[in-house]
Amino acid sequence: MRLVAGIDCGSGFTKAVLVAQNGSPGSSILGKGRAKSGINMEDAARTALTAAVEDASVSREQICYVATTGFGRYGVGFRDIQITEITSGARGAIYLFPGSRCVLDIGGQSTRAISMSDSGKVRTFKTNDKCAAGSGMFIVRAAKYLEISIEDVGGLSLQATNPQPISSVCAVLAESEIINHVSAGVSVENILRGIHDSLAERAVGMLKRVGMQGEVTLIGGVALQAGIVKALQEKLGVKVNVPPDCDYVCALGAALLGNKRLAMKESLASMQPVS
Amino acid sequence: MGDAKHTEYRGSIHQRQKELMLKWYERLNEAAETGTPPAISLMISGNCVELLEAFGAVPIYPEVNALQLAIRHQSLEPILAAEEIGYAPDNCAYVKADIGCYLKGITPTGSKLPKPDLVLCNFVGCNTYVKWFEHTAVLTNSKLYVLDVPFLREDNPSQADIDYVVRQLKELVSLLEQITGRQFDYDRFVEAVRCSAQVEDLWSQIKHLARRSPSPFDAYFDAITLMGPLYVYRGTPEGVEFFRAALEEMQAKVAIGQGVYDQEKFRLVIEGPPPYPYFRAFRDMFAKWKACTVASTYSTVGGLWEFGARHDPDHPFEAVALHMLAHNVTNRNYLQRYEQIRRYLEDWNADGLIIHFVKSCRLFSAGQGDMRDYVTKTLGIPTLYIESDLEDPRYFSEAQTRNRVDAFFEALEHSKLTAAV
Amino acid sequence: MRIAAGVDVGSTQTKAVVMAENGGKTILARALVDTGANVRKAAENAFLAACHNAEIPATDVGFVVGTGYGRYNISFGNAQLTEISCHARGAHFVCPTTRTVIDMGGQDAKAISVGSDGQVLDFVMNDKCAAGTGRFLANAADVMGIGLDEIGPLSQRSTRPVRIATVCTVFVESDILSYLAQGKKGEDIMAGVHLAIAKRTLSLARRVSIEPDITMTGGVARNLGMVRALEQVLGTKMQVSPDAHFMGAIGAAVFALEKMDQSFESSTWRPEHAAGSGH
Amino acid sequence: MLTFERTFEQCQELIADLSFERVHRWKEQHPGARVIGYFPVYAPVEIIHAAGMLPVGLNGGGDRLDIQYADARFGSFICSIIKTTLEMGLRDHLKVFDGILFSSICDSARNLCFVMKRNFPDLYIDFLHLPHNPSSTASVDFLASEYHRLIKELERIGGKPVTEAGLQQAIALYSCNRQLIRSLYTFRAQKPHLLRAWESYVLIRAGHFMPVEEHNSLLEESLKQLSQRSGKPRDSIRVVVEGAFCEQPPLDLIKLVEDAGCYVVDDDFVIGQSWFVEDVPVGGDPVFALADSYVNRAVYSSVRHDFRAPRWEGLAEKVKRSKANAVLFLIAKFCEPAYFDYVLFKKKLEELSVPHLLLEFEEKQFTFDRVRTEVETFVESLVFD
Repeated sequence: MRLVAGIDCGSGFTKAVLVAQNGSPGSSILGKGRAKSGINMEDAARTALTAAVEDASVSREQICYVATTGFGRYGVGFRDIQITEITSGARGAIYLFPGSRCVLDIGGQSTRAISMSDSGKVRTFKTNDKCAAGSGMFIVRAAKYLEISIEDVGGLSLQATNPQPISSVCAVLAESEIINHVSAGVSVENILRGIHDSLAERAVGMLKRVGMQGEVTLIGGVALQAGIVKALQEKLGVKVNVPPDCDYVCALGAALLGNKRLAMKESLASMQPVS
Repeated sequence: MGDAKHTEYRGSIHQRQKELMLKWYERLNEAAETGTPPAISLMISGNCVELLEAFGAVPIYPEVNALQLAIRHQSLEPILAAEEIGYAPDNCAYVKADIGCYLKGITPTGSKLPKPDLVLCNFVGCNTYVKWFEHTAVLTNSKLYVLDVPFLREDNPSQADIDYVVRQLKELVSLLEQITGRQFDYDRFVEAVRCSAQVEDLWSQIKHLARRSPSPFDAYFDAITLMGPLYVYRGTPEGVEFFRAALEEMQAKVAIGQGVYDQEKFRLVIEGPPPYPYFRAFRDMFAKWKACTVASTYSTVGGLWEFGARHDPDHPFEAVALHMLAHNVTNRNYLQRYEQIRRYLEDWNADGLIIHFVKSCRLFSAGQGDMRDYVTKTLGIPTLYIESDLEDPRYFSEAQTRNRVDAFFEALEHSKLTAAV
Repeated sequence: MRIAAGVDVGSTQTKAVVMAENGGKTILARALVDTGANVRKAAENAFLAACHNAEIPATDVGFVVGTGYGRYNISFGNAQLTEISCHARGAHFVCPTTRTVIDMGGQDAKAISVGSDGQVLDFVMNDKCAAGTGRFLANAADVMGIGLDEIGPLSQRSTRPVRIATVCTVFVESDILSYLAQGKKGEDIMAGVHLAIAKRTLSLARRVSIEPDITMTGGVARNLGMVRALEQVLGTKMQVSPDAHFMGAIGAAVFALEKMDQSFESSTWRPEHAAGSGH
Repeated sequence: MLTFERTFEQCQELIADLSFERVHRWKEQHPGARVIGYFPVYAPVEIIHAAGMLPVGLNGGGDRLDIQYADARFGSFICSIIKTTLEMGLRDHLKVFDGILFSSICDSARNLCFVMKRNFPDLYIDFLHLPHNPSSTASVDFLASEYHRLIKELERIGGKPVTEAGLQQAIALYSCNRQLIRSLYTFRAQKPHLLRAWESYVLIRAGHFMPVEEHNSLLEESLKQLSQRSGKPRDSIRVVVEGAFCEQPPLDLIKLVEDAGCYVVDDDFVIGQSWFVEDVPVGGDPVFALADSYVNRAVYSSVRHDFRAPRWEGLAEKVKRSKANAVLFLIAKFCEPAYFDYVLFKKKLEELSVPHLLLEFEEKQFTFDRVRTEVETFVESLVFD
């Protein structure tokens, strides 16, 4: 069986997935692997891919096409094609949840809202404004300041009784706001839920700008936090899908697009003699 | 705040202001429901409201609506609504709040606002205003007229400038006749100009009372309250009557030596519009130090009259033209504003200058760093520079602002003490 | 001998200084604790720790002045002053020839021009949209995945600093990631970041008149890389005391002693300054 | 004659030269002659030329000038070009200029005019009020009188008397210049694979720093060379770039847009220095002709208001004319006029279902990964299905 690999070279981690060439829907991910991204994107990609190969218990030789995505997509020499994480994210999301027409990608560095066609083709998208305390990194920092581990953030946020909103649109000032909440004696739960709420608020604003429609699929590391999902559900009032492997969605989308590209290439090749 | 009570103006004029403004909103509501009187939206600064009086039309002031929303803490929702259809974080929040209200059908008082019979953009320096009214005209599908007023690039307007504005005013008259189906009432126009001249004289006398110590009112926070009627009723007998009452109330205070605070400790000049979403909190920061504003540039947006300019009823069109060209702060150039501030600091005997940079308004704020440089280094006057916004609550950080205000007065107090020794 | 204390409740750390007056003023002890989630506790702990270090009972302290962002929350402070006043006074106490103070703390960057007796003549603080503050450095360190105390030394090993255009944290983080992806050296990136803040701080300081001696205060002063970068753009040396991050607390302690000294009659000490007001 | 590619390098160097070496040289060759900077669009260059002066376009300091002083004068939320222009003055880069002309662009630019007046008292600094009410019969007369005011000022500061003949000649020269620029744009719209956006951009910007006569021959030569150029078309989408009429994006950003898979088939970089949609009519009062051309026949832009011919219609027309697939909005950070227009441009484009993407830039930008990702995604969304 020939395989197609999708590798998402993110700023924090590099994730790789394998799918069968022309894999029928449902067959989906045969194997996945991750590695910490470093200065050298290629090494990380290779490590992640090897992990995926082991996970799928197949051999490296079976991989006949590699599509990279994410911010380090150009750093991988052995790629066949590179695709942006926005395009691949949309493809991955529609594959996992055919009903979704919007994707919300809350990653470490940025938040993105994407609206797409029923085929998963990107219609419009919006990346968070420079002055928006809207990224996962912001939550990480807040957790650090509040002296709690990032794993506990989601759960604690759910226990909030009186969330304190973060109104500032500038990341630096928003951090000051948190500090001022703390000095005013606001509970950690309420601060965290406040952060989640305002993060959701901004995300919803972005979704409206790209045109809300259909189901919303949430991807990116932050999707792992129950608090933000709840906040989104409440603010949107529509179904918010959270894929099990929410941080592999872009890699999957890349693999699927690679699959398409490969098929196109080969059909063209087969046509050559005729012309 | 421990002594917030002191920040309440002591007198009846604020109450009368509320009644007058409510009456205005009732007229707008009436216009919205019955189609009469004709409603025309225009800009507060350097406007030709006297011309509207001549047609018995009621002015719509989008700025007043926007600031009312902000004071009532209702500005964020419409701002977000506007950003959803594409307005940028860097666009003027007044515009976004106003457009957002239109999109969401919100009005500050809950009463109806009429669709303008004419969107009349009196362009007096604020380029944003041309965009704003253009957008309003497109979104409400209303007729638009831009009255182009040459910016004051020399000390005084040239004859060419005046002729240009007068010709447009006359074009506007015939346009208004078409739109309202009413005859231009020249006598009423002259009467309106005469009322304006009286209002200006009373307002100017009030401003000059602030030269007394203690000042009977705060020439920023209280002046803003009095500015509403100034815009809506300037060309009317109600306006004259209101400002006469205001002057009498202030004079009575001066007679018994009653100031804004039991003991006026600092005298300030304030440059720039206020942070309306935090109006009270902002005022309290100064009240805490018993610091009274004795003059402000923002209170001359409607018109700059304390240095003698008045509408001249004998040449009504030229008078309106001159007012639009030269006698409002927004159409005067930046260096003329420096000069205005210098005169305030000296003639009104102030201890320091507060520059409030507002993100929304580049007309006011672009270059205030240079202004600070001029006031601190050339004039040697203590100056505090703080940043927030006049409409968007997301740009005000209370802790930071309070901290800077406190630091400013700690330093000012120390220098006054040592000077006294 | 009269004893007073100053407590500076910063956004990340709380500092306390106990000072004695007999003839001259002398610092008896210092204490430093993380502010953490409970500001009042942090203030008390710092104060008590300082007393303990000074080997005196807390009851010997006649007057306490609080400063820093948490000052309105310090229940036991006799009076509060802004850190601007306190940093100026502290710098003047440690280095009487100080005429300009550059303070880089967690939330704000400040330039203060100081008079001959330590009073504030003029001051400016960072613009809203360009907070070249300590947190900016901390965030940059986060993205690089290195510790805050490593970035200074690291940046000094740089041979060709990268160009960083902005001091907006959100933007600089993506700048850093791009440079990493381009394979730029960590030291060159950090040096670029330091230089960017230094330039920003310089244009801040230009708004007050920069007169020698220039004293740098605040937590960031412990970052030698930042100090050197600032001196490079200023074109002159700065006074950097080992007490730089205690400067606010020292200034507060000096004020506290002056308050006890009856001959100093200032009306600064009015009720609304007292604990808890302002809320 | 050096190779064509060398021409682009030279233009690039000319634009990057903050010491205005070329302008200094012109002054040496023309003893006593004056140099007038203009900021940066719709300046009546014909009048300056007719006064025997060299008009020089001022477009900020780009990414080559560190801001050391200007930040202290213009605070947060103000665009780069305002700060770098002031910085150039405060750092003595503008010594070669005898005067600087500002006009109605935006509130920040207008305030900059007067801030510079205070900081450079020896310079002739003036503000031209361009009418915002073209539908009024009074507008042309007013602008004519404004131009006559300018003529008096220029003569006062040592310009040679402005004659009708001199004006007619200047008008002819600049009409020729604009014709050449239009043919350059036409060529690129037809053969975008033979002329890249950054190339035509530097050719046109170079005109900021040399007499119009020289720029005309440079453009003529370039057009000749272009006709002999050959190359194979790339698989790219055709886009119109809109929004960078005043502050200019880094050259690398313009290049990036094309590398990411776009043909820029039309743009409004410094409004192509064109000003007018057709030639200024000859014969008759030349000053009146110039005023009439601005009021009734100017190229639309976000800093000019004419409600008889809305700007969004102008954009729609541009898209149609250049057979573009999409519009890229390239807007300077904090540029309020462009951001306001974006809303109504967007509305219009969506009615016509023309895809569009908004990108924000600053003069100083050294990494472009964010932008690159957005442009690539945009292209991918148009080519993949």
